[in-house]
Amino acid sequence: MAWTRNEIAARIAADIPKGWVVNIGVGMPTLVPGFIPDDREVLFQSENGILGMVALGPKESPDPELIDAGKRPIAVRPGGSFFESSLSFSMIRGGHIDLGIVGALQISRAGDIANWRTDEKMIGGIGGAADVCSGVKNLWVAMLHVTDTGELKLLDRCSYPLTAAAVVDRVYSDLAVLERSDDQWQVVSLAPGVSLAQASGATGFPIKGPD
Amino acid sequence: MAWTRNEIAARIAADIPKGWVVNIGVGMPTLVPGFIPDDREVLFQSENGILGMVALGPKESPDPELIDAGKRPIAVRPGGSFFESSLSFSMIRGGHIDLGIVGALQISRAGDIANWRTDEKMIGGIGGAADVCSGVKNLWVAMLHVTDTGELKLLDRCSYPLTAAAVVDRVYSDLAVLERSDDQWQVVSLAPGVSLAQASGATGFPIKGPD
Amino acid sequence: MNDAIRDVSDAMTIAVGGFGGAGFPEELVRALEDQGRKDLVIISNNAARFERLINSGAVSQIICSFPFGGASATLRESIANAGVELKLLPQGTLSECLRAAGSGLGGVLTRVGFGTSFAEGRSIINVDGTDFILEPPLSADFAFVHAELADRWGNLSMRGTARNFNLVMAMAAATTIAEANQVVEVGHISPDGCDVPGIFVDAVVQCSNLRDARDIRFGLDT
Amino acid sequence: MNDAIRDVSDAMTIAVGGFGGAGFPEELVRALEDQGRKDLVIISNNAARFERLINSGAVSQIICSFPFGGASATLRESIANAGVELKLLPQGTLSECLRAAGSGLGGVLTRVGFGTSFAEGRSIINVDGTDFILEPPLSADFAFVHAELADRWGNLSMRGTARNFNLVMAMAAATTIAEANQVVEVGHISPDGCDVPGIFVDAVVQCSNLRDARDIRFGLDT
Repeated sequence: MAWTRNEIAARIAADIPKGWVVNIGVGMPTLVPGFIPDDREVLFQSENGILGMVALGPKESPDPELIDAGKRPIAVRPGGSFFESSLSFSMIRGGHIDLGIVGALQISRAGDIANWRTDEKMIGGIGGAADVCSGVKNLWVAMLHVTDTGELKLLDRCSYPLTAAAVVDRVYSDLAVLERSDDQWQVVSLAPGVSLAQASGATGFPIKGPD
Repeated sequence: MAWTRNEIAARIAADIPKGWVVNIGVGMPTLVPGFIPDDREVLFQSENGILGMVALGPKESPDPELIDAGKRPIAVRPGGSFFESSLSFSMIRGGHIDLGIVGALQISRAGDIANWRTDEKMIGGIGGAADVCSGVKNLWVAMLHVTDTGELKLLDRCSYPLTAAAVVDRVYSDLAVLERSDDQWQVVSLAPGVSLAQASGATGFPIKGPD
Repeated sequence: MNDAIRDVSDAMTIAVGGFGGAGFPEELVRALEDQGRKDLVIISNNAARFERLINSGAVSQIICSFPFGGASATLRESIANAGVELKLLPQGTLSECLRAAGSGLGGVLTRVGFGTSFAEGRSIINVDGTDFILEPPLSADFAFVHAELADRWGNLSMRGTARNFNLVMAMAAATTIAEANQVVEVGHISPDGCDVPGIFVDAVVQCSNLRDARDIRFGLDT
Repeated sequence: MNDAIRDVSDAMTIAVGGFGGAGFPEELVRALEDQGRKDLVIISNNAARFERLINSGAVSQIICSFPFGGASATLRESIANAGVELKLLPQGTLSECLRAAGSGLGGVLTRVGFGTSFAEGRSIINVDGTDFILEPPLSADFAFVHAELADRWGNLSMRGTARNFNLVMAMAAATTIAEANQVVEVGHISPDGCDVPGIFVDAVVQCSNLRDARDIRFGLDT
C-alpha cells in the first residue's frame, strides 16, 4: 500500500535533524512542518524574507505583510527574523540552508530536477526554485512516483527544461525513499506492501534494493 | 594671502547645496561640516556605516560603538541611519553619494588622485579611499597647493601610486579653487592677494584664469 | 499619487517592489494605470498585479521570476494579446542583479541556472576552476516601493515580509518613489531600525488606504 | 572564550569583525592570543589590534584595507619582524568579496582600483563595453564577531557603527563565533530588528567585560 501525501510528509519530517534550517517549496512540502514534533527545534526559511516561519494558528488573523513564498499567510516564531530579498538569497545560494524540500515534475538519474515547466506550459515561473535547488546543502524531493496518467517521472534523462543539474540527494515518493550517490540510487525504504520490483518498474533508471 | 585650512573648509562648505549627501575623508575635510549653516540640511555619510553623522557636542560622552571612518567619536542626527559595510559601499560605489571630500598627496592633470601612499611609505592603508574617489558623483579635494618643502602636488602625472584615475572634479587649495573638465583646468577663484601667475607657478599643468 | 509619478514617461523601466501583496506599492501602480503610458518595462517578482496595466497596452516587457504565481485565469492571455515580452530570471539572480546595479558592480557571477536554459546566451566566467554565469546588472528609471513608515528624507521602515525586493529596487533605480502607510516626522524612525536609508529614496507619498491585517486587498493574488 | 575557539587550528583563516574598536570582538581575539596558534591568516579591516597576536608569531598573513589606521608606532616593525604578508584590498572590495563568499557568488566585478596598482594581477572582465576588475570571493574558516545582544540561536543585534564588517564576515565563514555584551533569551531580539540572522552564527559567548560609553578600551586605537 503506497504512502499517502501526509505519510510522505511525515516520513520526511522524521528524517530532519534538530537544529536544521529548512526551505520549503510549494505543494506537498508545505505539509512537512506539521509533522515536526514540538520538542525538535527546526527553523523554516522562506525565500521572500523570513527565517522561523510557522503556519498561522486558528485564532490568528492574517496580516498582508506576513506571507510565505507560496503567498499563504504565516506567523513568525520567537527567534525568527525578517530580511530583504538579497540577504535571503545569500542564505540560499551561500549554502547556509541545511535542507530544501521541493516538488518535481521529473528527476534524472544524474540528479537533475525539472520542476518549473513542462514542454508546453510554464507553471508559475522559475521563482526561487533554481536558487533553492542549486544552493541548499541537501535537496530532498517530495513527489508521486509516477504521473496521474502513469508516465514515469524518475527518468534516465529529464525531457522538461531543468531547474538545476545534479542536485537531488533524496526522493520521497508514495512508493519509496531513494538516495542518490552520483548516478547510483539506493532504496532506503519501501512503502508497506510495495516490492522492489514494483518500485523498479516505476523508475526509469536502476535502483538498488535496501541492504 | 593664502587661505587657511579653516578658510578652505569654509569655502567648500559654502559650495555644498542643500540636500546633498557627503562623504568626508580624514584630515582637512573633517573641518567642513562645522561650516555648514544649521538651516542647510546636508547629510554626512561615513563608510564604516552611518548616514547623518555629527560631531559630538561638548557635553556628550563618547560611545565606543559610535565612531566615524577616522575612528573619532560621533553622534547621529535625527533621520540618520546605521548599516553594515556592504550596504555602505553600495551607497558609495553605486553613485548614491553626491560628494566626496578628500585630501591628496598628488593630483594629475587628467584628474588622477594619489592619496594613500608615497613611493616609500604607506600612510594608513587604502581604506575606503579608492571606493570613495571612484564612486561618488562629485569629488572635491581639500589640500595645500604645494608640500611643506615646496614640491608641486598638482602635476602633469602623479608619481605616487594612484588611488583612482580621472576622478577629481575640483581642488580647493590654500591658493585657489580649480575645476577640471577632462584635462582642462579652470580657476574658479583665487585666494585674496594670490595672483594667477603665483597659482600657475605652483601648478604642474596649465590652468586657465577666471573669466 | 498622480503627482508623485508625473515624471514617468513612455518606454521607461519601472522596478516595482513587493512579493505577492506584501510590500507591494499598490497605490503607485494604480496611479500608473491611470497615466496612459506606452512601452513600459516592468521589473517585478510577480506579474499577477499588472494585468490591468497590461490590458491597457502600457507594457512592452516584464522582467520577473514568477509571473503566474497566484495569477488570474486570464493573465497569460492578456500578456499574449498585448504582445508583452516575458523575461524570466531566477529570483535570487533578479534580486542580485538589481543590487549590483545599485551598488556600482559590473554584474553577478552565479552558479544558479548553470546547465539549464537560464545559461543560454550568457557569458560563462571561470573563477579558480569553477564556471559561473555572468548576468549583467539590472537598473531602472523608477522604482516604486511600499513601506510601513517613511519620513521626508526617504528613510523607510517595513514590517514582516514586506521588505523583500523593496531595498534592492530602491537601490537600482535612478528615481525611487515610496508610498507609506504612515509618513512620520524625521527622527521617528530609529537609526538602528531603518530598513531603507533615505539616500536610496527620492520621494515619499502617504497611502490613502492603510494596509492592515484586515485589509480587503489581502488575498488578492494568493 | 577559550572553549569557544577550541576548534581553531594552525594555518586557518580567521575573519575578525569590527572597524577600529567599534564592533570589534576583543575578548575572542584575546583568547586567540592565548591559544598559541601558528600561520594564521587574519582578515580584518584594520591591523592595529592584532599587534600582540603578530608579536607572538601566530600570524602569517593579514588581509585588510587600512592596516595602520591608529596603529601604534611599533606595528609596522612588528609586521616586518614577524614576516607577516600584508594583502591590501579597497575597503568596499574587501567587504563585497566576503559577502560574495557567503552568498555563493563567483566573485566581485568592480571599477574600484581600475587604472591603479589594485588592478595588477587581476582578470579584467568586460561587461557591455565597460571593463571591471574581477576579485575572487574571500572566505574564512572562522569569523569572530561582536554584538550588543545575542540569543542561543545566533541572532545578533548591534548598536550604532558596530555593525560594519560583522555581517559579511559571519556570512563568509564556515564557523562564526559571536561574543555579545548580553546573551538574551530567544525571542528577545525582534524579528524586525535582527542585524545578523542566526543562520550565519554557530556559537555565542557572553563577554565578561561589558563595553559601554565609558569603557576604558575606547580610544585604544583612535
